[in-house]
Amino acid sequence: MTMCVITPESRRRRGKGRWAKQRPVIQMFHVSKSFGNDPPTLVDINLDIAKGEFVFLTGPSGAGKTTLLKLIFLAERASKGQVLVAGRNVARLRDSGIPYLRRNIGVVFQDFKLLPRRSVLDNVGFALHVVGTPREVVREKSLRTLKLVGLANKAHLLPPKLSGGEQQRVVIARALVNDPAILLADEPTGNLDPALTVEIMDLLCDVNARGTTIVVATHDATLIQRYQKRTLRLEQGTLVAEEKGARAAQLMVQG
Amino acid sequence: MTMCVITPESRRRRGKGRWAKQRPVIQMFHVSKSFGNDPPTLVDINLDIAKGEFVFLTGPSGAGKTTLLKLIFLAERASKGQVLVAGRNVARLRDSGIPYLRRNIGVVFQDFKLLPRRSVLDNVGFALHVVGTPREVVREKSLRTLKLVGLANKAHLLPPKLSGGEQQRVVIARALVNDPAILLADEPTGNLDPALTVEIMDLLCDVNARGTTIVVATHDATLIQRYQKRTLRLEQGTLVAEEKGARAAQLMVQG
Amino acid sequence: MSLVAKTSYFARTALESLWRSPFIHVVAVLSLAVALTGFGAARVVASQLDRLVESLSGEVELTVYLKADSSDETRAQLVTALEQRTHGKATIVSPEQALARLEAQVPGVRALSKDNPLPWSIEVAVPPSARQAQALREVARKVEQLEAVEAVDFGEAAVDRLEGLAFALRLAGLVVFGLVFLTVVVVVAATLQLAIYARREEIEIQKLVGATNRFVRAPFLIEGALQGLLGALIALGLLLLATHVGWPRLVALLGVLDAVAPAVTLRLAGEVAALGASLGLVGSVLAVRRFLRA
Amino acid sequence: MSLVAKTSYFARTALESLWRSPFIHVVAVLSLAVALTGFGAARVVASQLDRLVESLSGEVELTVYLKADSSDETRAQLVTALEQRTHGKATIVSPEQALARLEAQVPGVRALSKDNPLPWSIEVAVPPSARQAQALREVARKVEQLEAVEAVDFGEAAVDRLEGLAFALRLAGLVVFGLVFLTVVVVVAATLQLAIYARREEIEIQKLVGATNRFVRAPFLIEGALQGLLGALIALGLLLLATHVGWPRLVALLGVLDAVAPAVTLRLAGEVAALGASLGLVGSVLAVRRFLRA
Ligand SMILES: Nc1ncnc2c1ncn2[C@@H]1O[C@H](COP(=O)(O)OP(=O)(O)OP(=O)(O)O)[C@@H](O)[C@H]1O
Ligand SMILES: Nc1ncnc2c1ncn2[C@@H]1O[C@H](COP(=O)(O)OP(=O)(O)OP(=O)(O)O)[C@@H](O)[C@H]1O
Ligand SMILES: [Mg+2]
Ligand SMILES: [Mg+2]
Repeated sequence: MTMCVITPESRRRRGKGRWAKQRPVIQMFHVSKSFGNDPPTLVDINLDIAKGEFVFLTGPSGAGKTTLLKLIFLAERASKGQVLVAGRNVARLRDSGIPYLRRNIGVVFQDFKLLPRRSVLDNVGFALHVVGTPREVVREKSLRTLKLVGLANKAHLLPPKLSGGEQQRVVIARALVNDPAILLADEPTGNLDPALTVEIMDLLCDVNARGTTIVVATHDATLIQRYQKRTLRLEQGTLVAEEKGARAAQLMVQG
Repeated sequence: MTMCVITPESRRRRGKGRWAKQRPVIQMFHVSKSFGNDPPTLVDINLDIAKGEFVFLTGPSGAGKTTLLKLIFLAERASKGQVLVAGRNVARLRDSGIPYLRRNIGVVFQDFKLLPRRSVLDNVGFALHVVGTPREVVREKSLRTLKLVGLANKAHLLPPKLSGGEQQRVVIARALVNDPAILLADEPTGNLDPALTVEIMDLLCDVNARGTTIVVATHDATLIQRYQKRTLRLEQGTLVAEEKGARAAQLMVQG
Repeated sequence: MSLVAKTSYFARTALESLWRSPFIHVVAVLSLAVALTGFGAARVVASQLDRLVESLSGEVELTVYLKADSSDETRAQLVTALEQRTHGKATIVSPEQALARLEAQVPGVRALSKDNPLPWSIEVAVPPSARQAQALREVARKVEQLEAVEAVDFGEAAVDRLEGLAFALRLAGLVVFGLVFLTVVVVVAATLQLAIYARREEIEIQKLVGATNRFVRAPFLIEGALQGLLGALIALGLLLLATHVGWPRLVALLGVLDAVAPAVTLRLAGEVAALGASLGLVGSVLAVRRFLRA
Repeated sequence: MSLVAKTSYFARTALESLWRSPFIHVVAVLSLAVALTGFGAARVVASQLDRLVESLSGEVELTVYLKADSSDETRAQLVTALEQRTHGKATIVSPEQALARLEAQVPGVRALSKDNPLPWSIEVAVPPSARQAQALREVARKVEQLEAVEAVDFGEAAVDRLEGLAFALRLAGLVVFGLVFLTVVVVVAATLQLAIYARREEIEIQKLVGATNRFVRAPFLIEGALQGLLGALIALGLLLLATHVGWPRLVALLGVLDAVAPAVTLRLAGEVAALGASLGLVGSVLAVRRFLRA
């Protein structure tokens, strides 16, 4: 079993570890978001995620999980309230500053967003090319990351030729390849079988152990049950409770 | 609990029900499929799905589940072997005959395939327009089906504005709207929370009870455990066993 | 019933597409408009060139020198015959008139002699339609053989040169027209192809959901025809603007050309509209075909 | 290091895109080629028109009639003066030569008198460059005032008409050129917009993964410039084909026009290439900008 699954012993270690009470990297103060004239998608969200933390974000379909993640990497801007990432108020960030914010955030998109006409390897390497990494380094790092998600043999295919689960792993590899400070994973195991799900989650735990702050939006109750982490639960745009994973998962299974 | 979850009583009823030993609607004989020079994706598949049956198709990521479903509605053609749908050899079907085959098959695509510039309502109604159904009928039927999946209030939005789970339910509504004889659902609950998953599965069960043959490709072990149905398991392109769902699910959880 | 439902569905789909993703359609309509404006302008310019050639060659005439003993009657007969043959206007020039003209050209000629040595002659202004060197030569030969005729002169060199000019202009017109037409076809084909390329996934999805090729194609055809007509409308607007506002201004500004103003005839408008609609239609058929195969 | 890496990345990306999705690029290159061919053809035709006007007006000349008592010396001086002033070729015509010409035109004139009443004259063939009615009028007025000169005649009407023709042709050329250029711009803008529209999702994804606008834009710029150059190459090929193969055939076939063959000069080739590259470049910048905003 990996270091991520909580045992009494690991919990004790963690309690006094260096990430225990760190300064926050993601903070939201009274954040609301509405699209046009529709009823607001997010209402008065307040949250605080510490550096090095691993947080689950759960809630029913349409609750606003994806929207909340989008506010963090500025795919959407909050209608009201303050969003702070690494202490900076991103609500005030100019458009030209967005790319530099995003380079520190790895994102696993729920709908993948792979470039359909570039090879898997190029898709993964893209985040490195953006910062001007030399070609050989890009190649080598991308291949290494693809190996981590078990796709080294598919590196030269185009994404539309991959199975759903394979595409999902490519997106995970892309999010991880440049060692981001923050990783936002939106339903990262929705297309993976249980065995792979465990593998990928363990991978995320390793990354987390190396200092990356991770937020995983998921419906999967078994995940939340297995990895006992702080779990934020959204319901109709409001954060309802901060229970420990087990209870949240139980809530979910019961519907 | 719905009629679909197997209880000893319902199992007895079913055993002698009218769908017990029906003539097959989907048959495969020694079917293989390879893409280009890659190692074959499917190898020597033989299967037999009876009219009115409800079958799970499972297996690890990249095993070939989606490819197998594609062979049935001719999104891909088999490289070798015979595929029979409702007794017709679709391998011999001319291109111009494909649309008529597809009209009898509802498909829930793993990657949704929604028309991004048509409203949710139009997306669902499309399958009806194709056969020349009058406008009002289309509208009414589409709205009714959207209500079934809990999306009546999103009927006039464009798909990109929906959450992942909402899009998935639109695809399910589209597959169901014209009462197809066969329903192929590829990971239909991958983006749904447990409560919605149960709702949707129960919906599929109702549809099945009204005579539609259903094949559900899924990774979700809890699904297979909950709805005890015949489960086909693919591994690296081969059908490995036809066990009852419980055992397959156990296998999956153990990895 | 089903047919009505389908037809109304196609029409609605096409119209919706036109206002829902206006960008693609604006581009397609614009390039169609440019193409059709080119076509229309080529037609207008061609007819202007024809008129220019006509006006330039106003001076072409056939001069028939008569024998000294010709009677008034013969001359009148000859005038009628010549006018019939060349469809032009024939005028009798008396020796006195001829001498007056010569005096104007060479002062002092009249004083050289008491007698007027110049013959009677008939001058025929040849209408542009009959102004082919070959035909004139033929007429000249026949007239020369007549009893009363001494000699015939019709400025062969001038006619030849003028014919060359007219030919060159028509050739240039043809080349320009050909180029414009090539542009029309390439532009329209390219734009429609790209417009449909941008929607290839839509086509693919429609086919996956059970649409026949014909069903997928129909709205594109309607769109294509509508785009063509819209393009034609814009083109006609531009042409009318150019001929009714631009041309008079130019003429007024320069005060040089008093040529007839170019006109957009009803026939030309019909041609532009028909060309637009069929370009849009055929272009769409060909463009969509490429993506229906897969 | 990072700059080198980026530059090589951009170049590779652009080249890969060119051969990976050839369809879009073929369309863009084709429409650029058509546009540039139009431009080149307009230039070639314009220079041909100028030559045509020149060749048409070969007969314009100034005739200076001298007083009867002019000496050989005066005449020689006058020839030099006239040649200097008009930059043309001046020829002295004796009364005998003039009478011979008149006899050719009006047979029997010579017999009218023993004396030759015609004066000495000088004929100046005016080169096309000096053939403005205004300038000629000026020269005529000045020459007329000279001691030895009786009268000056320079076919004022002919010069006027020729000037009108030249003007009309240049104007037509300008209009056609304007149209062609409008087409160029609209076509290229539309095609590049559509080509990039078809790839808008790619741009969106690149931005989501942390690419700056400049980073997204760079490969498109390189692509645009390359497409422009490729289009220019095709256009030059077509123009060379037209001038070196098409024109001689046409001339041989019709045997009518012995005009100078049109030529694609090195300068024109340079212009076409430069125009192509900048059209592709600027077109791409503008087209991609639209999708970077979101
Ligand atoms: N661009 C948009 N315009 C309008 N409405 C939107 C837009 N984006 C999201 N919404 C609405 O906001 C709500 C929340 O969407 P969101 O994608 O955040 O849900 P989610 O929690 O991620 O759901 P799921 O688990 O199904 O992915 C949805 O009802 C959706 O329709
Ligand atoms: N068009 C194609 N060209 C090449 N290879 C393909 C193509 N389609 C599928 N494959 C390969 O076939 C294998 C099986 O793909 P398939 O989509 O059937 O898997 P799957 O069982 O549905 O997996 P998942 O659960 O991840 O969706 C994959 O390894 C994939 O790379
Ligand atoms: Mg979501
Ligand atoms: Mg699949």
